[in-house]
Amino acid sequence: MHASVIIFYILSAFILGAALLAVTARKIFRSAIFLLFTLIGTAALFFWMGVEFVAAVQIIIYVGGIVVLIIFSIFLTQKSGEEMPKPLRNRSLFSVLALLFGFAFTYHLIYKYRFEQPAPHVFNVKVSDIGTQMLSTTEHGFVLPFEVVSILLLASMIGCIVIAMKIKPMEGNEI
Amino acid sequence: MGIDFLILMKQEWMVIAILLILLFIKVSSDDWQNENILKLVNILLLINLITGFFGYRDGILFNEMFKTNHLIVTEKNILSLGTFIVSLQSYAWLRNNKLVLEFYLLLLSTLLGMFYMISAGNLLMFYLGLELSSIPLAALANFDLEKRKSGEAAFKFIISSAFASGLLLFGISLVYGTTGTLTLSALSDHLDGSSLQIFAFILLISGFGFKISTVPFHLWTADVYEGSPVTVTSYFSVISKGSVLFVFVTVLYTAFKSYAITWNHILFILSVLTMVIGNLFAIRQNNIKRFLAFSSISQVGFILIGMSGQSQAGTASVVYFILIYTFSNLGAFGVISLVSAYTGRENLEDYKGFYKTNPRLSWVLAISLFSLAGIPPTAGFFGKFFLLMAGAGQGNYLLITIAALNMVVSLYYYLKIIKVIFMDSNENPIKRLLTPSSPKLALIICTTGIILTGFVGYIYEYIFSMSTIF
Amino acid sequence: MNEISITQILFVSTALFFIGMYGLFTRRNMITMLMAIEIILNSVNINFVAFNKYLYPGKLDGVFFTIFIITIAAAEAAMAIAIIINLYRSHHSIDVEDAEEMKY
Amino acid sequence: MLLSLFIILPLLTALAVLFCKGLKQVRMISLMGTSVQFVFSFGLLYEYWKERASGNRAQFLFEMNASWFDPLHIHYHIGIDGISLSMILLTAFVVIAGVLVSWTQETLNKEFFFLLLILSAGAYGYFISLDLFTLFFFLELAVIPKFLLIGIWGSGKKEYSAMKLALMLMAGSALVFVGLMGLYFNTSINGAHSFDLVEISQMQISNSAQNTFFPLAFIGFGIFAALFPFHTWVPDGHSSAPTAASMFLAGISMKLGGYGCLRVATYLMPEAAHHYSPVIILLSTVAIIYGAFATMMQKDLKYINAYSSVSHCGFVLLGIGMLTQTSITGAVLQMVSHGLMTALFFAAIGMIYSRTHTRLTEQLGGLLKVIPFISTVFVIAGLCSLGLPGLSGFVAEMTIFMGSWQNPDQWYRLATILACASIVVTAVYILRATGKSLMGPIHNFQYNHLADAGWNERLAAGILITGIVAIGVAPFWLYYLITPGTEYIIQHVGKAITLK
Amino acid sequence: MSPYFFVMLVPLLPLVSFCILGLFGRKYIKTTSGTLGVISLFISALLSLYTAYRYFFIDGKVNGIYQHIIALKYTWLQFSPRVSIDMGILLDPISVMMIVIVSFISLMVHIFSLGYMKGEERFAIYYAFLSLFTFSMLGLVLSSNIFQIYIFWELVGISSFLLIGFYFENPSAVTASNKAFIVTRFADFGFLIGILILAFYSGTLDFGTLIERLTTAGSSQYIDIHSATFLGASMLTWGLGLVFIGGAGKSAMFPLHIWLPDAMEGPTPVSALIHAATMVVAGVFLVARLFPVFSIDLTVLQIVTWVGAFSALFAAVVACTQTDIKRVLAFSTMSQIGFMMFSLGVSKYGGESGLGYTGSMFHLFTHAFFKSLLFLGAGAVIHFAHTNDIRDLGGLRKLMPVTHLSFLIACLAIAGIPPFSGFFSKEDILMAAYHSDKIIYAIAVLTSALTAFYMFRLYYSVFWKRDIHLHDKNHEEGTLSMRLTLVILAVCTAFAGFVPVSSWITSDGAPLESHIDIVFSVFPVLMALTGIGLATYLYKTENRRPQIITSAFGSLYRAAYRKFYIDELYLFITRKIIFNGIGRPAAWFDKNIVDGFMNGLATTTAKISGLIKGLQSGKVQNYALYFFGGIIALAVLFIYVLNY
Repeated sequence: MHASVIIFYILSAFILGAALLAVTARKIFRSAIFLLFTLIGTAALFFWMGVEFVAAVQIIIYVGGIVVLIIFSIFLTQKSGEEMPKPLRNRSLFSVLALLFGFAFTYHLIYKYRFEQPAPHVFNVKVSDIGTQMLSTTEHGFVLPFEVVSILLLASMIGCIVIAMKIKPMEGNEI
Repeated sequence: MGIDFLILMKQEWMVIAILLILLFIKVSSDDWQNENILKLVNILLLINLITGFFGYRDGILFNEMFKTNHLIVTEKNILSLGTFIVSLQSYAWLRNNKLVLEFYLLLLSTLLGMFYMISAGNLLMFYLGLELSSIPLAALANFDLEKRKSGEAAFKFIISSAFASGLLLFGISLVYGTTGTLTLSALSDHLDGSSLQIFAFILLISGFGFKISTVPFHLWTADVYEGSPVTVTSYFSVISKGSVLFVFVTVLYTAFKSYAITWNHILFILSVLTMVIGNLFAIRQNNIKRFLAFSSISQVGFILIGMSGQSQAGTASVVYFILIYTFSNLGAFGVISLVSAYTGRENLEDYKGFYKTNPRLSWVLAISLFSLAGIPPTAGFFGKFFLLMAGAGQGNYLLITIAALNMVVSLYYYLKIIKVIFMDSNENPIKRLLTPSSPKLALIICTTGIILTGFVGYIYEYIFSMSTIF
Repeated sequence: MNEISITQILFVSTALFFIGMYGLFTRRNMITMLMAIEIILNSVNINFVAFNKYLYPGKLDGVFFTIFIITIAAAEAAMAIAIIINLYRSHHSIDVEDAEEMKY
Repeated sequence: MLLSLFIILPLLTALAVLFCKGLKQVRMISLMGTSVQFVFSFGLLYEYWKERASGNRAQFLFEMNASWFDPLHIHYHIGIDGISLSMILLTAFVVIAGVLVSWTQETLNKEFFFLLLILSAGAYGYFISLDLFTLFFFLELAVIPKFLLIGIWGSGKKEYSAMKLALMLMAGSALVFVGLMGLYFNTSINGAHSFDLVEISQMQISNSAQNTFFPLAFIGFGIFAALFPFHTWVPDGHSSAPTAASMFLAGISMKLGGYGCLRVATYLMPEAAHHYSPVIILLSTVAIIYGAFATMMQKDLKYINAYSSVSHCGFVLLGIGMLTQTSITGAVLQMVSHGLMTALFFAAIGMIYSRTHTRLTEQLGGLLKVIPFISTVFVIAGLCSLGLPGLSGFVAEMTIFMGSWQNPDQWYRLATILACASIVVTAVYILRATGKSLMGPIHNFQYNHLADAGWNERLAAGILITGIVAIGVAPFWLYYLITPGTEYIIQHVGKAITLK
Repeated sequence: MSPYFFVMLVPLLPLVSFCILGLFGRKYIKTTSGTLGVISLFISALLSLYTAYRYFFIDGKVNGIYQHIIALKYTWLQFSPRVSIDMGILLDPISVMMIVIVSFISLMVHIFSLGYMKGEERFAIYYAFLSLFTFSMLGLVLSSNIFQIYIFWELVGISSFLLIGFYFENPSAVTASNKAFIVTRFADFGFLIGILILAFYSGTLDFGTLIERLTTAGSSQYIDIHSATFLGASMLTWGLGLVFIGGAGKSAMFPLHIWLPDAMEGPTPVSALIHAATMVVAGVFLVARLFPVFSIDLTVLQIVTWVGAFSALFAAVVACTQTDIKRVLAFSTMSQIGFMMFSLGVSKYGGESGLGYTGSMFHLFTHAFFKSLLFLGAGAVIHFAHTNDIRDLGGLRKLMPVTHLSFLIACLAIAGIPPFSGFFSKEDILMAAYHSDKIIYAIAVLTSALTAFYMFRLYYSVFWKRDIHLHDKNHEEGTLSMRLTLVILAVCTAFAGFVPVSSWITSDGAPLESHIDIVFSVFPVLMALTGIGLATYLYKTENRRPQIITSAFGSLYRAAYRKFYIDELYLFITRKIIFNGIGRPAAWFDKNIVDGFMNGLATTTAKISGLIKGLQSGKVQNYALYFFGGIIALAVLFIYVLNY
């Protein structure tokens, strides 16, 4: 067994375990920390797959931005250490059933599907390539989405300011 | 290339320019009066609308990330028109609002998002456009900052929309995984009809279904419509919904053409559910906004029928209907937003005896509702007729029958409102409202539109001539 | 490295997806719901990267998609948190069960 | 253009009404508009005769065909034959009488006349349409004004009735719509579909398609024509409506259905018409008998007339279902006759109600003495209803009986006999109603001071009675008007059979 | 143009008078209305007489046979190329005779009413209605088309309805008029079906063609109508039987007679016109009109005979017990019409065996005079004494000499005492019956004895019985116009029997040798005299004999007095069976089942709407769950169930 295979399994187990804990932990702060672990695990998985840039972005935005934001908001709205209310029993039951079924179903479909592996091709993601393509207008250029996203960020920033101005005027600029 | 940028993306440029102007005003000074800002914005929107009618060209930009053609330009024009009307109507509400500029910044960025979404030739652009058009909407939904309902609506919207986009993304990822491309025009060549792909396709449809609120993906709609400010609700129900419908029809007709049988059946199920459930809920509503939410849900059921027509008439009837729907729904919302802005009353009972005090507004509301119900001589009749006719082209007579009977049910609740307005008496009716000039203009535009769009056969012919040949 | 097939990675992402969904369906705290959404988006990201890497390594569509998703997730989260905070201000609760004033 | 005036004029009048101030102006304008319309309809009659006399044997005269929604092959195609012309005359009569009867309509008068005129525009448009889309358009156009008229100016449980009427009629038009779709997509002219009545009639539509869409179209139109068991909007709707609306509703609106059954369902799907003819006959016979018996138990004058309308409109459908030329001619005659007669009836009831404020037969009595004119009008309407020779009802019913009897099948004969039997029951309820409400001693001493009809009411009644008597005494002119139209229909129906 | 074109004026003049009086009489003409009506009728009657003169004496006869002359024919309604309703005038012996009778009696009534109705508020309307009736009746008898006769038949019905209900403020008048109309309408329903049957098989509505086609053995129509059967009877039998029902209804034959006694609620002159002389004989006329066809179907003739005979006897029995002067006369009318009817029934077509036909028509002729005289006399009595009840009357012979004398002549005529007119006509009928069926003959003789009895019972009760001395000098015996009419009619009654009807009116148009068989007539006259004698014994003076006899008969008397409970039976059928048994359930069914179903649809929709409101729970997590569920459901459906 290859080392990378083992690493993959470990990473997978880590990600899934942390995610499970994140959605089940009774204390919100713990939950946030487990989310952090999940995100870091995912970043690691990206790293494992050879897309270091994405992994980096993942760490910066998710870990550095979103989770921090979430934690801030937890502090704002919650007394730490307090246990969260239990989920409603009926809903958990139905959710679990539906989701288990959904998972089995989806994975069954994926499993059945014969993905055609192309001839070995070097999958080499250079950061410089990404940078060029991001701002290129030619083929494989992503300047238009880039601009759209920038407008989106601007708009959401304005939105956040409008909504939450009175409480915390700073939270729009997390990026 | 350079001139192409300008001309092909003219509508986007216009919106961006307006955004920049507004941003500049925001940054530069605080001295602007609300009235003046509103005037300026309305003029700018009018310019935007007018420029839309010039310089039609078909073309593709950015490696098919952006594409445009006559139909798309027309669709954008419809959205611009709708936005213009919404903006005119918001006058009464925004007059004394401190955040006018922010409101327009958010509103126009969503409009921009929709433009990109409609022009998207690529699932990435589609997704980005979709998000751009929905995330600021959440902020808009929360614009009545003091109202609890508004916050609740915004929360429900953002969570539902995030959830929906999660599913949509999962679907897109599976599409990508099974076809290897995100470009819509290339997609149809790679479809293999495997179960996984159909699942992905269903996920994709659910994403669309969420935005256009088809049953069972509609549940957020009523709550969000009820909680949001009336102007935003009307924007939600007309512009936001309309834009996604435009994309939906293009995506189905071009990218997923080879799945025609599948989506035809899916649309069958969805449209029946949507009409029936929408109607059943609309019957029991008391809040007029909530009522219009369900009515707009059932309207979508009818639009889906037209979409299932798989013909040139299918596209044409959908676009045509959305144009009519814009006029009709905005006509209704125009009156409601006036009433809401001046009195804050939004319940059906409040409208008792409305005709006694405000006969003109009552007629506008009535005509709009008739148009929504598909009663001649309003344009709604023509719109619905052509939608169902397009649907019948596929021999789906069962569907048509169900739809036609649902129109009867829907007539019930429209007439219920008419009854309240015209026939019921009230000790404490809504007082006589003085309509400011800009909402009045909006209402005149809507009413004229409702009357003319149907009768003038040329409009339909025009849309038809541009529509995608299936 | 080649022993890990795409389906295995997809197993992880799918499982993550449904775990996220579970969180979304059951957590009563609005912020935790938001967290669940982040998990969902993450799983999609894994999908995209995996597909790109294993099946279509020629172009970087998947990778770019992932990057944009991450960005949008951030914007979405920010907006959601702003709304939640606003809601907290008026409701003094961020239990989702309390946000049901509008119904039927 | 000549025909389009029939749509344009009421619309212009309606618009003009909107700009009027005060009841006096409004009613003057309305009266002028409707009078012009009235005169025009006679002008049309004259032109029609001139055209026919000059040997023009075309099925439809004064045709006009303009493209409307070109991609869908929807045309604004109008034209008339004798059947439509008689319906137009009927409409002109009823509308002008309706305006006159509503002369003193105080509350919201502008809206009232406006809606009334819109209704008339709808009816005219419907009768001149030769394109199914236009036809359907006008059919639906005439629904909502009725809702408003009943709901706003009505009496009793008006909102319920208005809603019921609107919904049932819309359900009818929904079925019609599906039927039209079926017709449209089963025609093919160079690959294109058509809504054109003339074009469709030259088309051979497959039997299975006909058998599917005929019931839809027929029931749909049938709901308008009070087809049993879809007639329940009739009693409530008629009784709650204000006088002019009742007149319009029973006089014209129900004819829309009968006309549609004939012109669209039967004419365009002849084989299916044969196939379903027993069902139609069964239902219409039930409606005739059962409506008559149900009428017998009613105590409210408007309910009496409404239920009797169910019974009388059953004759229309019976005539159509029997599929002989005479019976179809009879059906058309019955439509005209019933339209005039029931309008007159409702006008009389309205006049009585406006004076006594009750319509219950028990509370009335002896009115013939205090308001002889109105009572006489009522009696004449009643006599027409029970089929007195010399009035239009007799001519129409006898033609239907005669035509129905030509069908030698035993069961058809039985249906005819049962339908004939209803004339006895009709006599019973009409005479009971007149006896109780108009004759006998005066129960309520306040009635001693009632004023008899004013000039407007006299004129309205006079116009309608003239129509009734003109048909009753000299039916041949109307008969010759109608016959060419029915000939075309019956030839078509006959041709379809031989082809099978 | 036919030389008889002017006959058109006979019915048209009353129509014109009706229109003028109906539209303007009430306001503008008022009391001169009567004069107007009389003038129009006078011209009409003169024209009728001229017609009769011309027809019978100048050009009606060709080759010794009276022809059917179509004076006018105008297509009124073309049902189909073959079948049409024509408005026409058919002149043949019976129609000529009828127009004379109708216009003459009507003229009499018009004149009589000048006095009788004087001061009546709705004087003009009254004359308008009278004119309308006269028009309808004249139209009826002149009809050349079976549908035309139906049209006028109905018009006659409605004008009789209007006249019976003339005193509409009186509830019993309203009920009576309704009853009359509805009962005859019911009969007309049969008539209509009969017409439909005959018209269908003969392919025409024209009388002449119809009779010709149906009586020509071997014609295709003849074969068709005989070969088509329903419930064991040929279609001819059905058609004629149904037509006869129509006739029976109008002619008040048992059991459709119930309207006739009640119809006496109308003004008395009206009763004289309608319920004595003209309208009630329409049924007889109808059978006579179609007699060639009737004569080939023995089944129907049997029915006609027995119905006529039974009605005659039944009515005579009832008449003996009635106390209302007009009711006695009403039942007597019914009885006399029964005579005419069975006389037709026993007749055959052509030659000597057609005596019944001639007798029937003859009796119709004479009956018109004496019965209208009786009614007008009764009217004069009522006008004078203000009561109809014979128990309150008596001794009027001195106060009303003219009335008394004319009434007596009429009574003798109806009793069949020679040489008054009734004797001659009854003689023919009895002869025909005797030659045909002895039982019928027996019934006829018995009835004629009863007739004599009850007529003289009436006569004595009104004019004798006791002596009354009215001190009030203002009481006069009616106006001049009333007395004048009584005198004219009395003269007619006395001498009408000498009119040679049998040579004019026969079943086949060829004259019949008239012969009075003295031997044969002795027995009936004796019977009649017995009846008169009995009446004289019982009623001439006030005594207790009638009560004794009444109590002796007991229940039979009561039953007869209550008209054998036929009215009650009808009431039971209408109230209990039709109203409660059909009408009420129909109305209930409509309200609760049919309408209930429609309303049920609405409430069900609303209920479902209420049931599923939980979907929209307001909880965003539920929404997400449903969302997800929807996707899974769609996916499973499309991937596993539908297998795309």
